[in-house]
Amino acid sequence: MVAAIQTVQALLDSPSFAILATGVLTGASAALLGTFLVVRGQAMLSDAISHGVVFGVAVTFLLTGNATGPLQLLGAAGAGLLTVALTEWLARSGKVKRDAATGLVFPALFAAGILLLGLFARDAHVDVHTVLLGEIGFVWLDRVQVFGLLVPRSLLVVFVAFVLNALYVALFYKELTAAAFDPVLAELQGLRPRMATGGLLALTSVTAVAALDAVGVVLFVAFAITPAVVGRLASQRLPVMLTVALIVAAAAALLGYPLAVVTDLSIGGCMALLTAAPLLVLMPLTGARRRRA
Amino acid sequence: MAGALVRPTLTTGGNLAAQTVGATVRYGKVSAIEDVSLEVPTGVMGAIVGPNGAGKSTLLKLLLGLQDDYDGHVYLLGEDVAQSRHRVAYVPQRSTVDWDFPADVLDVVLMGLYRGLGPLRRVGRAEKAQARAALEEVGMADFERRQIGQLSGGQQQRVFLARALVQQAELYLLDEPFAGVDAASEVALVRVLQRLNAEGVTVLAVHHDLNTLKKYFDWLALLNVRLVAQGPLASTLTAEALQAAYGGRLPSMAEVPPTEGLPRPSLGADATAGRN
Amino acid sequence: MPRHTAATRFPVRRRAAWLAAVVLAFSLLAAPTAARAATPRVVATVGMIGDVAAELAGECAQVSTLMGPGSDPHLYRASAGDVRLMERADLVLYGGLHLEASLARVLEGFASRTTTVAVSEAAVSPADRIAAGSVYDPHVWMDVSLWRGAAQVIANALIETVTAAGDTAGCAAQVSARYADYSALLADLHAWALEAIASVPSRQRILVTAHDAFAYFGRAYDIEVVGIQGISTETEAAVADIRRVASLMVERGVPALFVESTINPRTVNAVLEAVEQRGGHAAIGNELFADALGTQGEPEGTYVGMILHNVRAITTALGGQLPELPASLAEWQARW
Amino acid sequence: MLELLTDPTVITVSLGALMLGLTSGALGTFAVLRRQSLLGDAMSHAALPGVVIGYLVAGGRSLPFMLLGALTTGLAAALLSVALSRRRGVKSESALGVALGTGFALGVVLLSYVQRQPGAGSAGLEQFLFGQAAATLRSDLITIGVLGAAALLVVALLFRPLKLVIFDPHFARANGYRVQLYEAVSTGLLAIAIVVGLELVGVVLMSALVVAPAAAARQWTGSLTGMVWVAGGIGAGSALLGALLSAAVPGMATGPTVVLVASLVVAVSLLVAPRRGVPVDGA
Repeated sequence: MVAAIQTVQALLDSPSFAILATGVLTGASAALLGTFLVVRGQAMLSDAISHGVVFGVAVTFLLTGNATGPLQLLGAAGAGLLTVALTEWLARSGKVKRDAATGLVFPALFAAGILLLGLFARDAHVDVHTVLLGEIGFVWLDRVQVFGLLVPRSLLVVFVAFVLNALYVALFYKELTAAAFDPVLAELQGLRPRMATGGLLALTSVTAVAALDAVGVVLFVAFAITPAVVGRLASQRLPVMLTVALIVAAAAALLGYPLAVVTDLSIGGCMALLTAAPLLVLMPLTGARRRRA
Repeated sequence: MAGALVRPTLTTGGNLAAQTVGATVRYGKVSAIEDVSLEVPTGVMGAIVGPNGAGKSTLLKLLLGLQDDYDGHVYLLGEDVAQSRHRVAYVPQRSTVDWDFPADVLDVVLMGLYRGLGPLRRVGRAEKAQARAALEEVGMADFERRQIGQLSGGQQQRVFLARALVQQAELYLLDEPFAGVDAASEVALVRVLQRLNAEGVTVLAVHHDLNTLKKYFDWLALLNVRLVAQGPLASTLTAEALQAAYGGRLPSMAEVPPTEGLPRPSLGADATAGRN
Repeated sequence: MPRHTAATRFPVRRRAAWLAAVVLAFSLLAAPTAARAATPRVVATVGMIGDVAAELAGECAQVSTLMGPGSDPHLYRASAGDVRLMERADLVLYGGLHLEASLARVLEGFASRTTTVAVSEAAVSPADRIAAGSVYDPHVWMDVSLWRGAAQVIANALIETVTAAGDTAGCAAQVSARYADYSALLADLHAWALEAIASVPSRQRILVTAHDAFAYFGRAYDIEVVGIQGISTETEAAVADIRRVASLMVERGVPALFVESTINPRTVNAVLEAVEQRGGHAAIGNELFADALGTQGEPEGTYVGMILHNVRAITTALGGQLPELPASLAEWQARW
Repeated sequence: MLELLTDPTVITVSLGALMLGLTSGALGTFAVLRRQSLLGDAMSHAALPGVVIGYLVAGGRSLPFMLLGALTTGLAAALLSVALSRRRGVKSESALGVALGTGFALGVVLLSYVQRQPGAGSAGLEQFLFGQAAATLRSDLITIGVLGAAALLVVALLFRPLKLVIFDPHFARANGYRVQLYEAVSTGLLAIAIVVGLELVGVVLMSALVVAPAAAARQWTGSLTGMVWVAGGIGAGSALLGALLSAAVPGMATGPTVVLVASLVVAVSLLVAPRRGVPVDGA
């Protein structure tokens, strides 16, 4: 038993393990949610949330005078939810299309956040862009004590996020699928598509904030969208799509790190870039709808 | 497909308004239409009929040159589609456009005249008069400033027909013109098409409703991926041919609603459109 | 990816073997941690710290800097090589006071693993810090007298580190000696800078830059400092800021304003244009180094060279007289 | 107030913002109607690698090279998203997301390469994407003016085909219009507007200037011509008002102020404007 704990601790102590595990778990979380976002045609919500959180950072900073900490993460997640809720509300009003609704809400919240800081915290040294810009290369530096183990804080956070997401998708798989495919029918069958969707969007913004804090914005957006699109190109069936997305995200994390080590480039960037690598193969293969002559 | 090497116009002359020779379209591994040799004579009021997924819309798109990947040959009015385009008018399915688009009824009808105007010439009085005349004919004269999003399905279809009318074509190709259309509009649409046909214009429509087939059309192509039968309606619309086209799915004539699916669930319409 | 799916189908015994293999692979990746180098490895976040550390360490430690000359510490992103450096480090020196933005929190956490020293925080007592809102301005190195304190902090940290590594070559003494020399050099530099800036006519003794990185410089050398943007490089200027700075420059007849090496020069150009539109005259002085050192291998690539360069640029552009360099710095004269 | 209006800086910034708002508002109309509202967002993120490549090619911070690079990778991202969305089952938003994520990742990777280089000149490349609207130079006015006017001229010349292609692509193709060509033109024009605006107002705010005026304009008018004019007007008006506000109140950065004004215009339009066309069934 002691030996096992020591082995685990040795693993956790290894920076490479911490980086790879954080990458894989972030990728898996994002790919899980991203698959449903992509199927629903709401992929860009991931980008919208990652910009919208700036508003939450600004507000919590003004209220607490501090830019980092658990309260600030909550504020950011709240702003993420606000982004989602406003976008949904606007899209449902029918006065603008969904894509336009997305494009209207997050810049407004972003701009409001920047202006609040500019007006009321002019001298403050708070970098709205970087407050939530985690660096996956250094996740192993910041550790917390859990059950007698020293665990990298970000790894713990994305692990919890992953468990939440996996549980949610497992429990509400039927509802999520129905809501994505035919919300009216789902409603008629008593599947509560709105609740399933609401949960999906709420989890997306919480996961986004966790991921932004742990690994940075590039990784999250790339992990949320690209693997799911690869899955969609590879298969027309949702379970297969989900599996492919998970594998692509995990593989991109596992291979991105060695690539970054060999080339001495940004780890997060390499992982994110690799999610798109399968497209190089899949796009020519699926190019069915090309112009004749 | 050796026969396809000979340009069929040489043998058939200009008597065919629309023709495909051994046309095949595949989506992935599934054939939408297979080896279809359609021959629509000039001057008919024709219908393309078949069950869901028979490839009716695909065939129409092929005729219009909207299909990128296909095998075989396509001729319209005895020429390549690119050459005969200006002699053909097309009425797409309503579900293929965004009815939220900022345009009024007159705007949409005027779009039919765009191909005649260069980039610099403005839409003038003559064009507007022409568009109004077309609207008059489809019974939409009072709606010319109405936003297209505020029209009913039947009214939208009438506007689409008016847009085709201003093109003064020799061949009219329509994709399910009566789908989701109210009875009054259907009557108005048919009247216009029959007037055109009486003047020698060829009409070819993808049609759904077997009940009205005899009433509206005089020529028929039965399609179920392959071409089952084609020819004058009276001789082509036989129980055997229908059985062959529809197989076990043949709806008994009595069961078919008089006007096919009044407001059809839009999802179904989208799904059909999305296939192409 | 067949290998992953295959792995789940392994029988239990083979699965254990597979796990062992993975652990082994990871520990191999992590192996460099185990094999400590003979000379301690020191990692500094920014060049201002790294250069002083290298200067003091000599052959006694291997000093590397994470953020190169072109990177802005506020916006730094790590490369895989940087992770390697951190992983192997025996001592990590960073500025603190939020200089490294979000990296700072991570560095604090790192303390449990490797010795980390927040140089600016340790060297400058809260009384000597300049407040910026609820936090402190991190650009402490702009005041050479304060940075002498930092050099002392660095020297102490180095001595502890070499001692811990079983100092066989008398490194602790060497570092001490080098620190004494370096400290004297900085004292001379400080005096020279004071004299140089004081030669600028007091009316136009205003230092206009893109962002507020020069507060410590201004306080130490008695020059008014005006930043167009806020203190962080990320805030955006308002039109009002451009106007405020431009009118001030015209009013006081300030002859020059300055671009920093890590800042997009747009705002500075805009102020310059605004000054001209108001009938004033100004020029853009030599590029200043604020958040990072200059290119390595050139004089500005060192801390002393950077200060010399900045002071020269400011003094000459604003119409002051450069005094003779003190004897200890004489060799720098030849390098320009 | 008068002093404010005659101040040369205020005039420069206001003029620049006005022209940018006009151009992006008018061009954004087409993007919004094509349901490509987020194209601006995707392209402006994907401009990052272009900026870095431009820097690497030029060997220094050369603005023309960086702008050209931004334009190139922005367009490449648009192309990637078009190619992807032509695959079955890939929705346009997903395609844009892939282009955005991949483009930005490439940018970050390239940045980490450049930051490792010994020279100090690479600093501030990232800030290129944050924007400094208050720092508009007179030379910028010429760039925006010329490029904006050229883009609007192209729109005027191709107005009818663009309208037809966006409204009813099937009908357009059946009439011999090259749908893809016109879609490419409309994307290309947007890319130019974005690259010009990127340096001025930054990524996020540029994507807002594309969407907000068009979305607001749609509430007020039922014709495409009207929508282009109103969107251009709203874009120009909010930009002008934002610039003036930013000049009057210290601490109000220009870019975000412009976006907030434009967002307010959208909010008011949604609440106040006459309810426009809703499909009425039956009748």
